[in-house]
Amino acid sequence: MQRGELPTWVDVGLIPLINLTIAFIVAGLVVLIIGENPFQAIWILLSTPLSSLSGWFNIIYYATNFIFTGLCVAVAFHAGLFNIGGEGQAYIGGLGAATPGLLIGGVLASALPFWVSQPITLLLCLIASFAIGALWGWFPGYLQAKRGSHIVITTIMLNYITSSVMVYMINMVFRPVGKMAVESRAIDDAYIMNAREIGRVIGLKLPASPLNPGLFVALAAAWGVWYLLWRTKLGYEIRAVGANMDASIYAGINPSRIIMITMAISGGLAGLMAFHEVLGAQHRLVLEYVQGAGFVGIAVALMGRSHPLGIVLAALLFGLLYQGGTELSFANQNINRDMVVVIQGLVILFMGALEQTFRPYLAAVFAKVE
Amino acid sequence: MTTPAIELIGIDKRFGAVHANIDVNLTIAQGSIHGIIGENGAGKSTLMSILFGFYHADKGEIKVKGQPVRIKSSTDAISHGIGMVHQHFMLVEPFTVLENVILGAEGGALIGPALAKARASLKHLSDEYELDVDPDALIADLPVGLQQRVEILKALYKGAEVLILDEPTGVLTPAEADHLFRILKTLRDEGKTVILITHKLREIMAITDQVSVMRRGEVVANFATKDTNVEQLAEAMVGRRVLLRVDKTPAKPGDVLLDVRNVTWRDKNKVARVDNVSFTVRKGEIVGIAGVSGNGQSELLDVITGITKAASGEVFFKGEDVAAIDDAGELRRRGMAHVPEDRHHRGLITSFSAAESAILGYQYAPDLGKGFRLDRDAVIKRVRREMEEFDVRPPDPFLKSAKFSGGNQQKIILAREIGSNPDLLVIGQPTRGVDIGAIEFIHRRIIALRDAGKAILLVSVELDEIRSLSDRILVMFAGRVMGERGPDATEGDLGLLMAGVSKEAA
Amino acid sequence: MDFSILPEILSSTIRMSVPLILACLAGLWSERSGVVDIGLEGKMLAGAFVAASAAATFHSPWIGLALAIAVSIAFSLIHGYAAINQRGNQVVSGVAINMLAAGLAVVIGHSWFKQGGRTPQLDDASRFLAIDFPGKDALVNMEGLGPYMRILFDHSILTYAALALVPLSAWTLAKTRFGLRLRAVGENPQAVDTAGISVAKLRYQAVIIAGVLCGIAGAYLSTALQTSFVRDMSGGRGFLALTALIFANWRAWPALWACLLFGFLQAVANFMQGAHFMGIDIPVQVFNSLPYVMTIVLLAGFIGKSVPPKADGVPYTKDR
Amino acid sequence: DMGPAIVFDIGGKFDKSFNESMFNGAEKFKKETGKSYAEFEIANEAQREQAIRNFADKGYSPIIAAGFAQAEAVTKVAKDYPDLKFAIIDMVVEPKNTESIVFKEHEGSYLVGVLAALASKTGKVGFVGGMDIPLIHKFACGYVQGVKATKKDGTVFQNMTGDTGAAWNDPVKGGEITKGQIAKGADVVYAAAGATGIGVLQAAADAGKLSIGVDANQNYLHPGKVLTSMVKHVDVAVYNIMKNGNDKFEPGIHALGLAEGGVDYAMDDNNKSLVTDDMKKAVEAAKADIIAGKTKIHDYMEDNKCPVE
Ligand SMILES: Nc1ncnc2c1ncn2[C@@H]1O[C@H](COP(=O)(O)OP(=O)(O)OP(=O)(O)O)[C@@H](O)[C@H]1O
Ligand SMILES: Nc1ncnc2c1ncn2[C@@H]1O[C@H](COP(=O)(O)OP(=O)(O)OP(=O)(O)O)[C@@H](O)[C@H]1O
Ligand SMILES: [Mg+2]
Ligand SMILES: [Mg+2]
Repeated sequence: MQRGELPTWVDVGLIPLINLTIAFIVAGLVVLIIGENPFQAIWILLSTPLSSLSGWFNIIYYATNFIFTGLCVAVAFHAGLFNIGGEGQAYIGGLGAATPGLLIGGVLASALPFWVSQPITLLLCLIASFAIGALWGWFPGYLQAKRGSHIVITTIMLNYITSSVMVYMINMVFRPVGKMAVESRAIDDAYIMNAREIGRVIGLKLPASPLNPGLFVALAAAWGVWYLLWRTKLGYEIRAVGANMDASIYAGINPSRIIMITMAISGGLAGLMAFHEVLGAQHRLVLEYVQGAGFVGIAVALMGRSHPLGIVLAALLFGLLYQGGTELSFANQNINRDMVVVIQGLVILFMGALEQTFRPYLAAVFAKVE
Repeated sequence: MTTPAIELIGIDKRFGAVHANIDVNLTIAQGSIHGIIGENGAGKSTLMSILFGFYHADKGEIKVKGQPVRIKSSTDAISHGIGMVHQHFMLVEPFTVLENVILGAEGGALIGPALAKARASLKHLSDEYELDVDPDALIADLPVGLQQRVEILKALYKGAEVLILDEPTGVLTPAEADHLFRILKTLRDEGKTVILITHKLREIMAITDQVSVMRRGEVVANFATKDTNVEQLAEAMVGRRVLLRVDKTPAKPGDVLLDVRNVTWRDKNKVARVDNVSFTVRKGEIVGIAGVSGNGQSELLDVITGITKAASGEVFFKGEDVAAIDDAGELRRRGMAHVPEDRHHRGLITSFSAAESAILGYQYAPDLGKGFRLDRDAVIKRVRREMEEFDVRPPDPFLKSAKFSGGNQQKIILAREIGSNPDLLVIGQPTRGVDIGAIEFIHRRIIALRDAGKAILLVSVELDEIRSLSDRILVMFAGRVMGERGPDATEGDLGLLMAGVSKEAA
Repeated sequence: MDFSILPEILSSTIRMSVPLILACLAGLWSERSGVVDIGLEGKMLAGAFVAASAAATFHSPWIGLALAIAVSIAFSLIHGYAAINQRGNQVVSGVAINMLAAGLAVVIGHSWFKQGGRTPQLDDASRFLAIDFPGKDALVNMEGLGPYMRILFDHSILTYAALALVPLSAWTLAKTRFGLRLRAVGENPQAVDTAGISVAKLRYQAVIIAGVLCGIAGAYLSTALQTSFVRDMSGGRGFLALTALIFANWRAWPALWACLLFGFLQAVANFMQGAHFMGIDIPVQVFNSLPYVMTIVLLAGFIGKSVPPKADGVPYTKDR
Repeated sequence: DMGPAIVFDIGGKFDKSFNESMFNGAEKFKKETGKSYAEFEIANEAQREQAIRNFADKGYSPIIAAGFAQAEAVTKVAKDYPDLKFAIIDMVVEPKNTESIVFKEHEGSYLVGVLAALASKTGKVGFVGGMDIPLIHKFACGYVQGVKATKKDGTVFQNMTGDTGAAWNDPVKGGEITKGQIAKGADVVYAAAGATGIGVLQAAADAGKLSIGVDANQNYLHPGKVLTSMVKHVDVAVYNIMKNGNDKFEPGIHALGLAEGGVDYAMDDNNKSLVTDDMKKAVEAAKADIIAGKTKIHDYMEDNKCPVE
């Protein structure tokens, strides 16, 4: 604390910017090592997606997923918990997103006009995906709070267990007989139209992309998380537990309860990602649709300083990276799409594990200036 | 005169903003027991840690037996024959005594020979200095008294000629402490030098040859023990502190509000840290609990305020038994406010804004928002009002709690707890580390609360504070209440009780 | 199920266990010194990639092994720097290393070999083959017992190295000065510091050992068990090893048993795909997730108890 | 007109098998016509539609999708882009602007089954499939029919690698399964498992047993140790689609078997020594019978059943 007190703008602005820059410089070195021009690569990475509407749409589509997982990680961070189970929670959330659509949707659709049955089904899907994700978050929370097993370990375990469960469920329960691809039937009764389809309805020609109104759920979730953390008593207690466990006990807060609630909320947010991805982009339950977004959420939360606004911005940046990475691998056969994973790793390294590296130097600089 | 064992010349050390040691000069004579006293935070541990190579001085020089030496690490210190028993033990709990003893002095790449050697040498040392410990016992299984012996053995095994002990008796029973002093005297008689850090004047007078007094990072006085007395040392230690006397009228005690009956609390080793304690607090009176720090006061407060549960006994608050409640919030709702002893770890959350710290524990107060909502404006309004009333500086609700000085942090906490208009205020160390002006202010507020007919339970290690505020004084020692006195009890009388000597018992 | 393949399942158990054992020991060394290592997976993957690339390029498995170890150590040092010098979050650092390794292997591999991140097939001279010691043929071809002999005698040098490293690790931790200090630093770094021993140096030594072991594990995957690197070929073994470590309560011998058990489950899962067991269909996913389920149950204290070193994951600092 | 595009499936274009074969067809097109094509490799299941849509959006046509798993994605995108042409290999889709190319793998597999039975000394042969799906059972069933037709009491061990796309890309597991089959006595193992097959072929070669490759001619991978390969001329299919382009696009279903030259067993210098003249004669006879319609090989996918085990 005393050691190198820095102005707030340096803490939340300059230092992350420096760390991000360094992550990109190192990524540039990697590009250089494989014999390509890093400036050109960065140019393609950043400019191509931004220069077309469909690029923007894809960026925002990716960002939507990352907002959910970023919020998931951030909420837990505020309670001092490191939830690396976002991947599994988002994955299992797919059961919640798909089941109402597959089971109840048809019944409702046959009884009610489609413009009544669809919203009801979608609402059920929304609630169920949050609920199942929440259950999957609550469980490690419970294990930590009541049984003392560390959340990092149990969430890792659960990620693996989840994969097995989902392979089994999709393969054995959801896959229609005779279908070769391991996926459920199309969930037509809980169909979220994408931007292009909506555009068509209102007579607007929009580029194709999976971008869909799930985005608004994400933005609402971001606002909700902000409101929860800084405008409610529960949020206050969550942050108190994260900042100082002793003080929170003194304040009459039950940390076990807060840990379980926080993890449930965290898992639920990840579960909502399934709602967006399964119903808005895939329109059926497929394997591995989370695509590492749970881990991207860690980077997003770190970069967004666990603040919803920061998370939305960081999610957009990662959306850009994802879309740009795809474009880059199109444009340059020698650069693999996994370059994005490298950048992601570097961002987590420099903005997470090494975030304090440059602080002392900056502190010295600022001390001199003053 | 023989060459001194140790000379510290111009030692200076800063931790960020804290100037922990300021140009310290100190000479320790060969073959003596040299006491160092000083209040909490005076810089004693820091100075000794520098001598032991654990910290590096920013400036200054160290001489061992007249030779200037550079102590860059504990290895250097050990090689110069300096050993240290730290305030917090430096033992590896799942290791045996032997393994702990040889750690850092293994001799070769394999530990077998060192273990054998240490076993022999431990036998020798324990014969010589009454330092009996089972060499194969696990540290985790040993009581603290024995753990301390292991620390001493460690130092001696590594060939310490100068042994530093940092507050060694804080954790010991009186019998254990006496045993320790016998050991130290034997060591001195064998020609070794002992540096003993303590707050306890009784110990200084009992066994030291020389004594140095530290205050606010400086050595302010040196005495030969036989030429000084307790009063002189105390004055040197606390500086020109005026004896605080607050004007107050005699108490008008009303009904019993808090009735503690036979409360016992055990730690995880099943040791009774609060042992069959009973007392009452009435409306309109201040009951003070005096005692040397670590005699069960903190644990008693935790039991009463619902942070932990009692192992046995009853706590009646407003006539209801609340001993089984381990929810501080519940007791707060029933009208019990609590100013905790340790403000940094409990009283507030240093990373929160002042406003957020100022509602800690009262987040569910009805006037701070309906339902699950926390009304920000209401919070700020309330905090501004409290800051003004308690003269918190700067009166900025948005400033991070960590950025307030200790005294102002304490005022924020007091404002919060007194502001909640409690029926009972439980208050621990209300003025620890607070400046004189603020002390006076805080004392007046406490008395005003009493005069408003509220009950107050006060715990403080400052005897002056206890005597000037309390209407009745209880003294705790080793988890038990040794006796009760009126506000006019003499310092000597209370001091005896605090040292575990009870006339009643005698 | 057909019991005639029992010996083969046991052989497979050994093969599946070797990378687990190596990674688990890596975790053991690192965590006994107080540095949590989530990055086992990444280091192993990097090792596998480098070993396969180098072996293909230089036609020597040994060069592959050496470079795999070197690169794995490099990742260890990054982790060490973050954990020891910068006192960063060790879990975050581990996650970063896993991603970095997974990404870099594919990106670099793709640009070098133009095979989408896969490395070229290794010929026999460039990989670790089962050791051909005198009399082996007679032993493994023995009537009846041959298949059982194969369980133990039909492996490459790396397998025996991994098995030998278990007693070596146990002994070093228990009986040597280095082991004593290392165990101490994972429990109470201050005690080590005040004994005049450098905490940072000990921890660096530990993470470097972890690097070496992960490098060997990686080389085993791509140049002994297989003949090339394919993306994500570590397949969660790093995390499985971590699980085994918890299961083994951070001890070397129990780590061996835990890894063998988990290796056995993997071997069974491999052979059980779509197979029936005594008339019932057990989904293979059951075998895949069993280690994780067992660990959760263990950690929750329902069976036994597993206690990590006290200072595990706690950065050491003299400042208050 | 942006030219053709191709989307590879999990396993990647260098799987030495199905995807690589398609890649070779595309490369041949590029070399011969000097025109370029766009490509994308899918890393996980969720990327398919996006990849295809991405190409469609940019105006590529025809867009070729590799593998059954892309069927839904192709169907959807093809409906959205009625002006573009789409093709899918190994699966049948409905939209009018699509061409579905399927192969009679059971016929080719039958032939390699015949060879396996003839080459086997133990009378026991193995089959290692990739993902557990009807298509792979179709391979297996054809293979078993070939083995049994040749050796009535022959045994075939069958294992699948997994339930997900990852089963196409797991050589370690492929190798382990192969070792298990060899332990049970198999001395010829047929891999129909994409990149997983690399591990199968390796394990067999290490154990001194024979293996059979799939999709592409894999005989070269371990010369003298790969008995033959069940080649599936996806390369030719891809080449033809690309070459025909939009103008000569032939929508509808095309089933390619032995008669059409769509599937075959592979002979080259690498396996010359393994296939004796007698064996060659037998397999050629079987091939002629099938082409002539004298032998009818059961297609598993017709009824999801196999008459022999
Ligand atoms: N590692 C540290 N980092 C920052 N500040 C420190 C550190 N160690 C000590 N200080 C500060 O230096 C001052 C002197 O502390 P020190 O521990 O030497 O006091 P002490 O006289 O031993 O007190 P006590 O009697 O409570 O043990 C205090 O203000 C303390 O907060
Ligand atoms: N950790 C810290 N971070 C930032 N500022 C601090 C910190 N500690 C102290 N300060 C600032 O330094 C000033 C002096 O603090 P300090 O605690 O030394 O005051 P003090 O003189 O002891 O006052 P008091 O008697 O009220 O305790 C305070 O005004 C406070 O704002
Ligand atoms: Mg001290
Ligand atoms: Mg102060």
